[in-house]
Amino acid sequence: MNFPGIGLLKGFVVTARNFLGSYVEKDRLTTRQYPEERPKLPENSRSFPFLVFDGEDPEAGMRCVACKICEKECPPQCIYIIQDRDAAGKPLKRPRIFDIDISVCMSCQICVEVCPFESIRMDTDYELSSFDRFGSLVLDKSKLLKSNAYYHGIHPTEASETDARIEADRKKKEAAAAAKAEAARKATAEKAAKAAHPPEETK
Amino acid sequence: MTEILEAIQSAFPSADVGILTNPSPCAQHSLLVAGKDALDVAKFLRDGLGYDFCSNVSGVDWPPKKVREVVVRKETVDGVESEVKETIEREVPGYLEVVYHLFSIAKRLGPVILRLRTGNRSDEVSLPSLTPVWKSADFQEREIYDLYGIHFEGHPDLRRLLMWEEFTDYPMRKDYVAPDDYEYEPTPHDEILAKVGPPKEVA
Amino acid sequence: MVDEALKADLQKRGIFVASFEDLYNWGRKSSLWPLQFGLACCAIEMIATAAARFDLARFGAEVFRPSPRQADLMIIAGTVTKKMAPLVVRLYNQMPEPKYVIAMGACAISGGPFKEGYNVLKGIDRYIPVDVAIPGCPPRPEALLEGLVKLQEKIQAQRLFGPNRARHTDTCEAGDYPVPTYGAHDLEPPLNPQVFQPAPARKDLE
Amino acid sequence: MNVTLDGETVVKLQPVFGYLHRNHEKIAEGNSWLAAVPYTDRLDYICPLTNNWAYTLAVETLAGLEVPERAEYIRIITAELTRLQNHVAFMGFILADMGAWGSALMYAFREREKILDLFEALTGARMMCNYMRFGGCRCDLPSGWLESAGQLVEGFPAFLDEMEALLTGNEILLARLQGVAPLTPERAINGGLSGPILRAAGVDYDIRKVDNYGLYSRFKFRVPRGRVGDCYDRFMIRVLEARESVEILKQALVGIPDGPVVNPKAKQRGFRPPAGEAYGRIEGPKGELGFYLISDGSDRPYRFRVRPPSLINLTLLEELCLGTKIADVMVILGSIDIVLGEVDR
Repeated sequence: MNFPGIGLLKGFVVTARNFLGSYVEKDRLTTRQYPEERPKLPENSRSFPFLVFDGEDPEAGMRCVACKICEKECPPQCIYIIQDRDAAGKPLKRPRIFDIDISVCMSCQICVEVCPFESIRMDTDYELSSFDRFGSLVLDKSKLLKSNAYYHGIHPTEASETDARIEADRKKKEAAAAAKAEAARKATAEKAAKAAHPPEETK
Repeated sequence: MTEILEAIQSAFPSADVGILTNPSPCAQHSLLVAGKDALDVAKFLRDGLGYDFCSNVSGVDWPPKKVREVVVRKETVDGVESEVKETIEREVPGYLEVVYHLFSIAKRLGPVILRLRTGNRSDEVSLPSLTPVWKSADFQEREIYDLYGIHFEGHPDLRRLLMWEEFTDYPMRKDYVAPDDYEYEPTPHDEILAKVGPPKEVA
Repeated sequence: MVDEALKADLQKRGIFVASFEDLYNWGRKSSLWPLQFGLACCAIEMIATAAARFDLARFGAEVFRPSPRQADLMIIAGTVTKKMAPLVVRLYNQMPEPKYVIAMGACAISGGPFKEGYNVLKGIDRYIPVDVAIPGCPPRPEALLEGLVKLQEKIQAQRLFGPNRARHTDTCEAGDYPVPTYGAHDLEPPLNPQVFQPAPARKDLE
Repeated sequence: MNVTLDGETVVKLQPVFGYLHRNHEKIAEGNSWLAAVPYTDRLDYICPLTNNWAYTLAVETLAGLEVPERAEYIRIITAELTRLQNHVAFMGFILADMGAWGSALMYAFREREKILDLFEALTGARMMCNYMRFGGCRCDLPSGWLESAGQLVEGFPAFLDEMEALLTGNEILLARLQGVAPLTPERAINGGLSGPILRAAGVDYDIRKVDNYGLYSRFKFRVPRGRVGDCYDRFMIRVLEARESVEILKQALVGIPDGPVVNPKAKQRGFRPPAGEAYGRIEGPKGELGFYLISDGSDRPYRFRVRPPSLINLTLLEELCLGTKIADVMVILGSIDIVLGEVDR
């Protein structure tokens, strides 16, 4: 049988140790002085989606081709896309409207996973509170488009992997195109050769 | 599963019990029991076979549907017997179903799946409650009553569990239509788009 | 009125000049007492914000009051279901003026990921006015702090007198809103047209 | 909760649910199989990763998918970390329910933040991880993650000791917990209780041992059991379970093999399991978390049912509370450890 009150005393010792320890031990002093001291977010951290563009011009470098896969897969349906069309009404491979309603978005990253063009990625910015639900929480294309350099800044590993993949794809495509061109050239050359030296039988 | 069926049949020769096979790779087959025998079978499962833990009770809605079946018919035309394939469209009446997942804690067996079906989806919706056998079915049967509208006879306290008392619909049924209050969504989607009228460029 | 340049100049010399309004607002903004009231996932982040790592006390808002009569900030942390909505409105009505509302997280702002649900209110702003909306699912504790700072800025900028004075100083305007009732299919009424500002019509769709 | 009292004694108690009924099941039935994963995070929002696992496990049973070994290890590590943080948060919350809104909760959340930091480094989000996928996990561990997890696991017993020094000997806590609302094993089983409170009642039933899902058969751990089944047993069982989780974590962090983290055959987008049904369950921190799925072969579940341990553990709430004092009701409710997102879904 314990001496009555010993359990309570033990508890006080613990709290006292935590209080005094906070002056010497870093581990016990946990508070982050938030507005002055920003947390160092881990690389994987995510908040809301954004669109990546290559180069300098957001419109020209836009990777999105308005395939609408993300719109379809988005679980809470917060993405809204309208494809662009040229003057003749022919659909173009880019969105005219690309909206993400971050007042609905659940930051699940499924849009990122399903995007076949490496276009939509997760941002890390979380300071987006606003006085107006409809005005500033529906992000349109101009707010969503961010440069590849920015992407490299927030997710360096992932961004370089993505770049390598795109590069490999491009090379593959180039190689395929080159092979195709080569084949086409050969075929024409053969045809030309055939035309130049028609086989005997046809004479 | 067949042993359990045999045990039940030997205990209750008149009981209307059958096995429903499950085509999925996990092969969790289930026992389909008629409502009138359910209480007896349940008691036997608990006391006779040791399935003392009713883990999960779920409701399932099967609305009436049209099934296309290919029927092979033998036909005798002019003394020659031939097989004629015919597609028949058959209306399968809808019903509601309650699925009980049973485990045995002592023998570490399970799951045994017990299914009960109602006659239809409108007036013959009562089934015997298994709450007297397994207390754990209490809230879950109330939930099913709330969301599917199955009336459990013999339930000690059958009230709506999740929705308010004044609510009259059964929202988990497949034909439930949710109240239409999306009209102010900032990013329009499918039905809302249809209501607002398609944007002009979507031809 | 002291002009801003003179004020700044005096401040450098160690003399602080403030208008009554500023002082009053400073006092109000630095002692927001939130209602201790969480609804869903965001409530856990709210507790995390109040706990040691983020420490809401640094902003003077750590006094979570269990009674609405003693609170002046309502943090709506989580999904407001239709079953819960009348109670939220009632709690809001019971709070004394001046009172503020933070809608924390996607669900409270707009129904969020659960907006397709039959029992989910598509945004608490259908019944009560929302001052600050913090997106996120759930918002990080830092985001909640940022929202709180934004609300403090708003309070600081409120005028007590004159034509643009704050809502609560106007005794004519009632501070409570009708409580919806449970209907057979939905809440009645489904929204309060006096409070709810629908999204502006979209022009770019044409 | 409607409580009828006679003086201070409870004579009738009716829990009222539904204030957080978010139509989880209906929404999941209207969405694709993949889209249901982030919603499971929001079921029991204190422990998202075990919810993910239960759902993916049910889908894998339904479709007969294999999971690579490394992914199984990652799942075990994350699930046990989840269990740790749930039990730690429980210790804080039950103290808060008893009226000690302060030190215990602060210490618990201080430790929980460290685990959340690990989750964020791995999955990108503090709470809503959305990490597991059919046939594996979404991404591999980032570099250095195992080391920091190892550090946390090393330091965790010290924290538990501190917590125990603070709490378990405390006379006030003992007076509030011991002998309050005892429960017999028979009632617990019939009432469908599961998880820590079933074991606190003295029943030796841990799905990690019974079903041997994942690779739990490879790990050595004990299943603590209570003797009386009162609130104190329910409290202590969490402390002991947390210690066992630390043991599992130590083994898993050492033994984790290399390899892929997702089954390459598994298709995530447009996933269509064969028609049929399956019930998959795991030992969640709160109890048996099961998913009952019916597929009709299409790209969305025909029936998506969650077996919520929190709701079913409340079945016996009235029985436990009858005859106790009103002040004990909060403690009993706290000792069951519910999360409303899961109760109402």
